[in-house]
Amino acid sequence: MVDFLNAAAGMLLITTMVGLCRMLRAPTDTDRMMTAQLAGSGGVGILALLAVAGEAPPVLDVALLLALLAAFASVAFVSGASTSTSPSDRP
Amino acid sequence: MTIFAACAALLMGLGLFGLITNPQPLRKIVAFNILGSGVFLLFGIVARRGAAAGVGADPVPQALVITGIVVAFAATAMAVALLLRLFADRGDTRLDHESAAGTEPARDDCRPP
Amino acid sequence: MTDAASQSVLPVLGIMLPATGMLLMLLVGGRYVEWLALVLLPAGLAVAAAIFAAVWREGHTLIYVVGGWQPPLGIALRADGLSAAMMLVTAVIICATGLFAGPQFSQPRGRPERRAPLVFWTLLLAIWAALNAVVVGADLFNLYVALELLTFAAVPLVALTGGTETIEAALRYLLFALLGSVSYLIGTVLLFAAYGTLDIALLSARVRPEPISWIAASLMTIGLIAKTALFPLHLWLPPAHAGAPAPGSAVLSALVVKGSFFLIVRLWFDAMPGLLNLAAAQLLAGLGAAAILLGSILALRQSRLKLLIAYSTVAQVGYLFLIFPLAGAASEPASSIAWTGGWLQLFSHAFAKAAMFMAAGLIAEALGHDRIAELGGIARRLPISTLAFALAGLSLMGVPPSGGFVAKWLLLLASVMQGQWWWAAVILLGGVLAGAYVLIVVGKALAPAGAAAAPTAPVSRRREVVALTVALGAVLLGLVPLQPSELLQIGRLDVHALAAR
Amino acid sequence: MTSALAFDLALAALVLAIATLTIAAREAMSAVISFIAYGLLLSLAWVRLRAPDVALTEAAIGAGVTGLLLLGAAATIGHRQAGAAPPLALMLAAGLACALVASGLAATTLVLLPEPAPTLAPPAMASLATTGLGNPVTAVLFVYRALDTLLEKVVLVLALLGVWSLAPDRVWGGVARLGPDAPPRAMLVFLAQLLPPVGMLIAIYMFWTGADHPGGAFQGGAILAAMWLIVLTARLADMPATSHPGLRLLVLAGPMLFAAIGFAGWALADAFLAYPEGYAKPLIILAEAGLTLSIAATLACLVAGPATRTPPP
Amino acid sequence: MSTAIALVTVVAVSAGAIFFLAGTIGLIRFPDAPCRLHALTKADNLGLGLIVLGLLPQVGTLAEALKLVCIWLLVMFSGAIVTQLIAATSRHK
Repeated sequence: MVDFLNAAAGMLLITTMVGLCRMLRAPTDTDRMMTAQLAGSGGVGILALLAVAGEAPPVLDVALLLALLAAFASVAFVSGASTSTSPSDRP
Repeated sequence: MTIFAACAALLMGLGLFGLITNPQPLRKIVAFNILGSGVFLLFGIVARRGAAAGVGADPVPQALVITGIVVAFAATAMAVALLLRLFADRGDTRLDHESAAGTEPARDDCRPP
Repeated sequence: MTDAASQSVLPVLGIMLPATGMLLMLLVGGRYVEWLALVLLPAGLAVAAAIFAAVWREGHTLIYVVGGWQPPLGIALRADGLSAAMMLVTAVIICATGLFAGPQFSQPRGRPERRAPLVFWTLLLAIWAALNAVVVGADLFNLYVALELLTFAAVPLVALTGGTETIEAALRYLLFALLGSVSYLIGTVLLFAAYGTLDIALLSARVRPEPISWIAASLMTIGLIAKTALFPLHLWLPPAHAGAPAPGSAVLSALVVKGSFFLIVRLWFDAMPGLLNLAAAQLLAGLGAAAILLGSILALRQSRLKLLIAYSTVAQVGYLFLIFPLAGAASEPASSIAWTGGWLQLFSHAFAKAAMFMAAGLIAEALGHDRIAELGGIARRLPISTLAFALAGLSLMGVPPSGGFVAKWLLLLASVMQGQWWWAAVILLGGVLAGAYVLIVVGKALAPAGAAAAPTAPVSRRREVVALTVALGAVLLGLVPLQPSELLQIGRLDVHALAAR
Repeated sequence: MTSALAFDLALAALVLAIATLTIAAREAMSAVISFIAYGLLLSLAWVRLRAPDVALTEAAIGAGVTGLLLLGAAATIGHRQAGAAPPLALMLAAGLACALVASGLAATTLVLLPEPAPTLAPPAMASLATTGLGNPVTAVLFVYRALDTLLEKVVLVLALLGVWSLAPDRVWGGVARLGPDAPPRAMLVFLAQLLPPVGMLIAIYMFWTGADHPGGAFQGGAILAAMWLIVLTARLADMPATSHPGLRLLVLAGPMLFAAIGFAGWALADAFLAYPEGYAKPLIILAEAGLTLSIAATLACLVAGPATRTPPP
Repeated sequence: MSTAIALVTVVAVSAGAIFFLAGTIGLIRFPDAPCRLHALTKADNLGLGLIVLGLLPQVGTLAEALKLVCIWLLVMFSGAIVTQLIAATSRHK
């Protein structure tokens, strides 16, 4: 079971990596932010899997913290982006 | 651990490169944060190497990293505040390296407070 | 470290008195800030004097183990002879700066709190706490925190006047300083990884001349050099020191750059004795020599008084680095002479430069500008300030009987005794160049006022007297050279015994 | 073992890739967004290095508060600041120099570090019982090396003073502006009403658990700061004026309480920052409680920046 | 019994991981912002939900289970709102 959970964590990691290609070629900052958020959720998932696989309860706290703060940056981005019109966000 | 050691060294190199070559101070600040995180990661490797007495990593370097992260954040905040003030006053954030190079042109008067 | 040492809480007080005082100032705000300063400055001076007296009387290092946790797990503070002397000089300069700045940074009665006074007084105390933490620190990471404290107190002081140029100077200073901190930190972690301790005394016993020590020491030195503004990492200094308000410039140039220099010496002479080899010492001193020549020449070319003084700091800091080849070599008594000379240079430059910036600040205040070409007639209108500037200049030139003279004479003597005559040439040339830039200013000041001379604003007589007193301090240091030289050896590692080991 | 190795390899590659993206990004906003993702992933590396305390700090600071700070700056500066890249020769020289530095450091850490590695873990664990704490990292921060922690809090206050001092004279003591002037969206307000209570619970848990498990004052304070900043962004509350005595008390209470405990140790337990026997844990929790609040206030104020408007009458 | 539980875990976690992958591919391939947002939400909510569901039988204590559920609720809740916010912003533009 431990191996399986680790493998699943690795799978999520690779998924996140694939997502990062998006970051490289993202047309707008909004897309970049979405990718960052996806990386955050992926990170939460990976941490949850690692926590249970390695039976390290503190790791679950890290996941909890990431989950709490994952939305935080996006909120800041949206509230900042709504005032400053940026050329790269224009079509 | 070997992997992360190499990773830390590369992060430091990357951060240094960004700090030197990026013309824009905000990106310099971001690069400084990457450089800093590379150094902290090096602390983390030293801590992990020092695993003993039933703990997975030597607690002393861990505590030093936590202190270091706080200090790095404080530095970032101060740099950003200076940058934004410069932007508000002048409309750009370039650090004009010419004026620092020694041949100082006569500037406006120093203002007595 | 010598075995004899006594427990004393004084080093802790030296750090915590200004630190808690600074927090209190921020809490009470407004007019109370000056009252607090009025209490705290003498109290801090008393602590520094007590440490100095205790080290002098007992003849050995004061140690305090914080929280009772012995190194390597815990942190110790050590005040040796050098720390005691540094603390005393720091306290005197800070108090003088406080006296000088009093009228300039005061809160008007019954009005809302003003920005500059609150910020200035809190930063002054923060710089004091940081410098004391630097000189009594005995743990490399604790010293890192102290260095950051120093940086974070110095940068806002540069930006205090709020001009766009000073903000830019402050930002550039901060970026240089941060790069320096990171470099220092990498060295620290490597040393911990190699030897398992951050305590300087323990480290000095464990460190071996092997590649990792070399790498760590180089990285730490580069970082500290960036903060000390040694050539070629001096670019940030002139705009930063010239841009700060006069009392701020005085503290920055006289004391703050010396904090990081002090750590370079701690590192090479105390933490890693026997590691200082010829090449490294010659390299450091070579950079110092380049700084002396380049800084002086650039100072000559300045059109603004404060920038001239700032470039003079770049040059005078260069002298300090001559201590490495001259005091590091195992050839008594030349190395002891160089050691004393180096530190005397630091102390006399602290007094002289503080006095110069104070005088320049008063002149700028009176004229409304500090363009050197238009200084004509200022000697008649501000005779005391001009005298202060000239006296401080004597010390920078190395004219007897000033402290600067004795310092440079001792360095000269040591370099000749050790056959390293090239440093002697640099010292002499630097003195001539310093003479040139000081005389340019004094000559302009003595010249009659031009036809289009603007009316001058009145300046406080008390502040002029403070500047003059500090300048006199620099001169008088030349008259008491012998006693401190013994003090400076207290608690010093016996380098030569270690080198022979 | 090999699967763990593969995982670490992938993680390190990912962290490096995103760091490269961050450095190579052309515009400040892209760099900042990449940096946030970088901070999130770096906390995974800290978990792999068995340093959950650091992972928590990195997540709360690197991804959270620093990210917010940089995002705000990038949004303000906008895209006008592309800046000319330095000449290619300089780039190449810098690249070469940095590659040399990186390979030198890699070689140093991989080859030159001694085996077995020196460690302070045994003495730190051996003395843990006398402190009454269960988390050795907290013991280092608040017992063995408490002076570092105390001075670091002073550094934080000093940074705040430095930031505040950048306010123009006429608005000194005024209010910092956070976020746009436009009225917040309803969804944001909703988030700001629901998330902070949860966040506060987690922050209290983080602070409380810190004595015995990973966590502590700094992580708790950072979460509180983040929650406060969400509330401020949504305009549910206003930032207090920087001259407000309550705000200054909040910022200073923690460090002053900690210093007071230090001096009490001098009076009662023979050493500055020593704790009287048997009272170590309650005193540390007291200091941490004060510090959690002060850190929260300080971090939030640091992100909000200097005052931009005159103080309200 | 334990085999059944293990089976539940394996199935749920695998499904969650696949949802994550699908979400990521969607983020890359979908042509316009609303579609990409849709993909993001799927990955966040369903993927993580399934992983949490699969992990629940494996944890030892109630507190840990509670934390896992909390994590899921947090990600789902804030993810939904952020999606709304981003959608509103990109419509606005």
